[in-house]
Amino acid sequence: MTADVAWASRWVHETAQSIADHRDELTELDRQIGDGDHGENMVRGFRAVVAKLDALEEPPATVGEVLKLVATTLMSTVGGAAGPLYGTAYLRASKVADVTELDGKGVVAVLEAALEGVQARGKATAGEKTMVDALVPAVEAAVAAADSGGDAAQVFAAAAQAAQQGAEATVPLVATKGRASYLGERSAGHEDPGAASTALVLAAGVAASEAG
Amino acid sequence: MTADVAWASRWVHETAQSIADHRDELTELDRQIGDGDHGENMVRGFRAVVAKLDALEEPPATVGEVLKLVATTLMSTVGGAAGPLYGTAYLRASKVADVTELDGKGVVAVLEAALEGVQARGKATAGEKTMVDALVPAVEAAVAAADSGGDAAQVFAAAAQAAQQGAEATVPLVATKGRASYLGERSAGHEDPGAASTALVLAAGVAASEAG
Amino acid sequence: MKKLLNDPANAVVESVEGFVAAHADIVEAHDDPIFGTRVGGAVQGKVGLVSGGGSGHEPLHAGFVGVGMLSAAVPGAVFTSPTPDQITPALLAADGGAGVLAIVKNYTGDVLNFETAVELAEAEGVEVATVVTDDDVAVQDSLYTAGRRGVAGTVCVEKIAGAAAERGDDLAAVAAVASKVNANVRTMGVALTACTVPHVGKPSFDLPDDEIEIGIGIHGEPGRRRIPLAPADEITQMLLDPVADDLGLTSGEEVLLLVNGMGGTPLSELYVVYRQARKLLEGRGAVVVRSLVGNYVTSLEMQGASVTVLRLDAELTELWDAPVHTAALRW
Amino acid sequence: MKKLLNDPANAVVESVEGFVAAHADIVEAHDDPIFGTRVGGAVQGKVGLVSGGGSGHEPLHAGFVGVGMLSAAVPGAVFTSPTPDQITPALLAADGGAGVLAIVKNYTGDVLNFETAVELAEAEGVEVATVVTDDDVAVQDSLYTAGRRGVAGTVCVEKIAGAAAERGDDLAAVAAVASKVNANVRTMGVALTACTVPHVGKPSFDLPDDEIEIGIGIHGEPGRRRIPLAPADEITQMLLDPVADDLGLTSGEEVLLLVNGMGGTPLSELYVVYRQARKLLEGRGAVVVRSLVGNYVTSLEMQGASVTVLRLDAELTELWDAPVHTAALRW
Ligand SMILES: Nc1ncnc2c1ncn2[C@@H]1O[C@H](COP(=O)(O)OP(=O)(O)O)[C@@H](O)[C@H]1O
Ligand SMILES: Nc1ncnc2c1ncn2[C@@H]1O[C@H](COP(=O)(O)OP(=O)(O)O)[C@@H](O)[C@H]1O
Ligand SMILES: [Mg+2]
Ligand SMILES: [Mg+2]
Ligand SMILES: [Mg+2]
Ligand SMILES: [Mg+2]
Repeated sequence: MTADVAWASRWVHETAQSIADHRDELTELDRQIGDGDHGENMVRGFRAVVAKLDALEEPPATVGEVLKLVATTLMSTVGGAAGPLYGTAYLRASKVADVTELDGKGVVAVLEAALEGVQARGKATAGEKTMVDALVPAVEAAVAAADSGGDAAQVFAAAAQAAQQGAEATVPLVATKGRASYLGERSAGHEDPGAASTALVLAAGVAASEAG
Repeated sequence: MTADVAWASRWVHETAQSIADHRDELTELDRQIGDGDHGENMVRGFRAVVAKLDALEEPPATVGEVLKLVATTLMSTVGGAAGPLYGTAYLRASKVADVTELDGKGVVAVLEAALEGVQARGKATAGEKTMVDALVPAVEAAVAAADSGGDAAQVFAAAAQAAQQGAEATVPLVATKGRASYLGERSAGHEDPGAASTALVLAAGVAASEAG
Repeated sequence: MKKLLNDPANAVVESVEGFVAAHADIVEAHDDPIFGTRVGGAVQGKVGLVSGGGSGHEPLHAGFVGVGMLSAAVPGAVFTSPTPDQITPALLAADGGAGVLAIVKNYTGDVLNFETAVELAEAEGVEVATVVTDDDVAVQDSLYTAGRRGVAGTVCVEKIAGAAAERGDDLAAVAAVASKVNANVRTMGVALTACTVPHVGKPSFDLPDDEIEIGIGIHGEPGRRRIPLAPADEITQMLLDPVADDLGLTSGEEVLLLVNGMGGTPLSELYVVYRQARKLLEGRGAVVVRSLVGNYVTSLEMQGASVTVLRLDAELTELWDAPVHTAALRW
Repeated sequence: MKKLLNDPANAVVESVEGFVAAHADIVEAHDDPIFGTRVGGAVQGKVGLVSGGGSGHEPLHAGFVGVGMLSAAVPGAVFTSPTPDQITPALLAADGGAGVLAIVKNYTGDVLNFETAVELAEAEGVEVATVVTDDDVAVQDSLYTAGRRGVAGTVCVEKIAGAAAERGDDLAAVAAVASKVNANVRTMGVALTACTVPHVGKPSFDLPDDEIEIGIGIHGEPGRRRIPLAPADEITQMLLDPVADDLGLTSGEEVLLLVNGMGGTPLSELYVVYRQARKLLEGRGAVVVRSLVGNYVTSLEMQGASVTVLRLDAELTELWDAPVHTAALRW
């Protein structure tokens, strides 16, 4: 299958649901090495996104329009570090998704743009214990899946799985970006909340494909 | 035996020791129905009294001189309700003790003066859950003991025992004077800290006789 | 017990030392016996104001020493009234020849110790008037109690009487305005947590995680009753209603609304209480024309708040607005 | 969790409502998006100052809006930076034609959201300069971290830059003085207890009864290290020494000493810390010429304190002394 506008819209709904379901988990991760607001921030943001999406008079014409709505809504409702980072990720992604549906390569482009956006704003590289550590392996896996001819759903599924592994792999890392970096060595031993939420976001895209 | 100046001095030392030994107990009583400072207040006061007494160049000539030293020192070091009340009690007592030793009637006079002093300042009557509830039975018992020919030590012992019973009898009372009165009905079920310390003060006088 | 203290026995002295060092432009300390006076000493020809009481209520009282408010403050041990040998020299130091007003919160200990001190000061030839504050409506009837406690309303008495002294009122007039404020101010408080007196080392009462104490004083005493934790708006109503009822507020009256923190409650929560207290007052037709929100009369690190309403008239409002320059109140 | 709140989701809005009602003579609120500005709007021809950040640090920042300090403040959710759609209109509202200085505490979230907001405001034709405060010496090396955090020293930056704007400095000059303050101010903090974010409902970290966190930020984060509870004088030394060392204080230098409470610590304890911090500074030959003690940059109800030292010169002292009229700072 391909990832069309209806899929993008389902992706948003699935994300909102998954984030809400994992609110306390994300908050707890952030309480351990941050300031305990990541769950609430993301729930507030995606609740607003869903409200905006559902209130649209006309359905979005392109995947990019959906992603842009997510971008601007997250930017204006999330705050904190996650707001601008996710906002920029979706904004950059929206710019390479001015299509009615994404194929495998299209998914790769979207994920690459998202990663670039996060890195442009946050200046983090892999291994600094941030959401970048979920996105980098996601992009790599997506590229590999697309190269071997995967369709959008397959590419996305590969990315989501890699993101989940990437998030888990943040546990032993010592943070050098974001709020967890203030803890120095004490940040090791905990999963990064932003990487965890990134994995949830991508997993929601897979659920959206399966539901499609 | 009679209660002479040396006894009065021993009484002060015994009191200071006993109050220090019961500091936490008095504090705990005051924590229950007051503000938790009675133990500390009394310890501070009697520590100062002992220091002053021990620093005297010449030993006091009369029982009254000892009691007056206690009075002025408590007034200037205890604060709270207990400071002026005990201070006045000792001050009034000192005025009827301008002698080198007290007999049984002399002890009665001292206790009566102390009670009058507390009541003059604090306006409490028996049954209001204050130190008056230790002093009133103490005076009654002292009178009875003196009437039946008791010597100073016997009269004091009778008073001390009655004070102890009087203090214990404050447990069921609802306070209508002092800080405990703010609790209304909730003040019932706890012993009054001032009555408890009064019982200790009188018991220390008995110990002083026995040590004499 | 977790506190930023050294030996608890030195807590008051060390805190006063820090206070005086930080505010040397406003207050100077006298030690042995310990009390604080306005820098520059008594103002000749003006009535002096002296207050005092147990420590643990900071910024009360030393934080209110300065131009337009107190001339001197006398700190006792934590939650323990100071002694006459501290209070008397403070009364003498505050006298600029026009007499001194002693402002005493209504507690047996404070009243008795001030009584003696005033007698001694009068014996030295200083004219002293005393006003006893008793604004706490949680304590209803002096037949059954030591009478209402003086709590946060005391700040209003000190500010307004201080302004009257500053404008040159004589002792009788300053005492009269202090009494007028006291007659028109009412307070009620709530505790979410107890507080720990340093030398006691454990909380003043044991309160389960889901219960609060309504009708507390300012010495870590338990309140009149214990109730389940409730939303701020409901708690505020439990405080405001008895205050407004007891004041007999009628529609159109102008008031000052003071939401006072007990020491450990963040400012943001005090404003939530203020918001609802103001709404309730407005619902009764009262007009909130002056406000004060913050930690003014505290109980160490207790979490909780009190709501104070002062009925204003033109004179009281003018005196409230008069300049004040103290460590804790300044305009 | 025991707080004077209604629905945690409304905590910030209700608190701001109360704040604005209590200080209607100083601040007015804009809602949707929410921010606060000085009553009367931007002053024509003068540089505007805007700050903001997560809520939970009250009185920062709204308490510092007023003549001589901020023109506008932007509150985020608790411990969460506000969003550009709040910040941009605040920047626009603060512009009186002479440009706006944005004062941003150094946290990834605050920096990023302000960045976007500033871009948007500039696109509307407003000139904006940004100063990022980073006074927290607990965070040492930006190679290994997101860089030093902006903490209590931010108050010094806001006060002094506000005074520079008030006297008519142009945007470059106001930004330069803000940077100068930031370059000369250092802070370090300690937590005795954690704090509880309302929507989280449990403490930000678990701390045994006999341990404290040294080197905390202002968001309920744990500190750099956990140590056994110690006397105040020792704790104060652990805070003051790195601050003074990092500043490179030399003998004879004049400083401002700020002892800031984290929200739940009583004033009396802050003065105990002040006393020792001042002694230690004097031991190093520094001269404490200005002081501030109280709750200015808090972490909800956290018990603890931070020690801030600002190296002064004639200009900074004069600007510090200049009149200020805000809800939380006034002289
Ligand atoms: N510089 C950065 N680059 C990439 N991601 C970052 C950066 N800084 C923080 N993050 C991510 O943001 C997450 C925290 O988000 P959130 O808790 O919502 O914001 P805040 O830290 O402002 O409270 C971190 O777990 C991390 O994944
Ligand atoms: N009016 C009074 N008359 C007699 N005794 C009183 C009166 N008020 C208080 N007391 C006594 O004082 C005791 C409390 O003393 P203390 O705790 O030292 O002072 P405070 O109540 O000021 O903290 C009470 O337990 C009671 O016995
Ligand atoms: Mg966070
Ligand atoms: Mg007591
Ligand atoms: Mg007491
Ligand atoms: Mg945050």
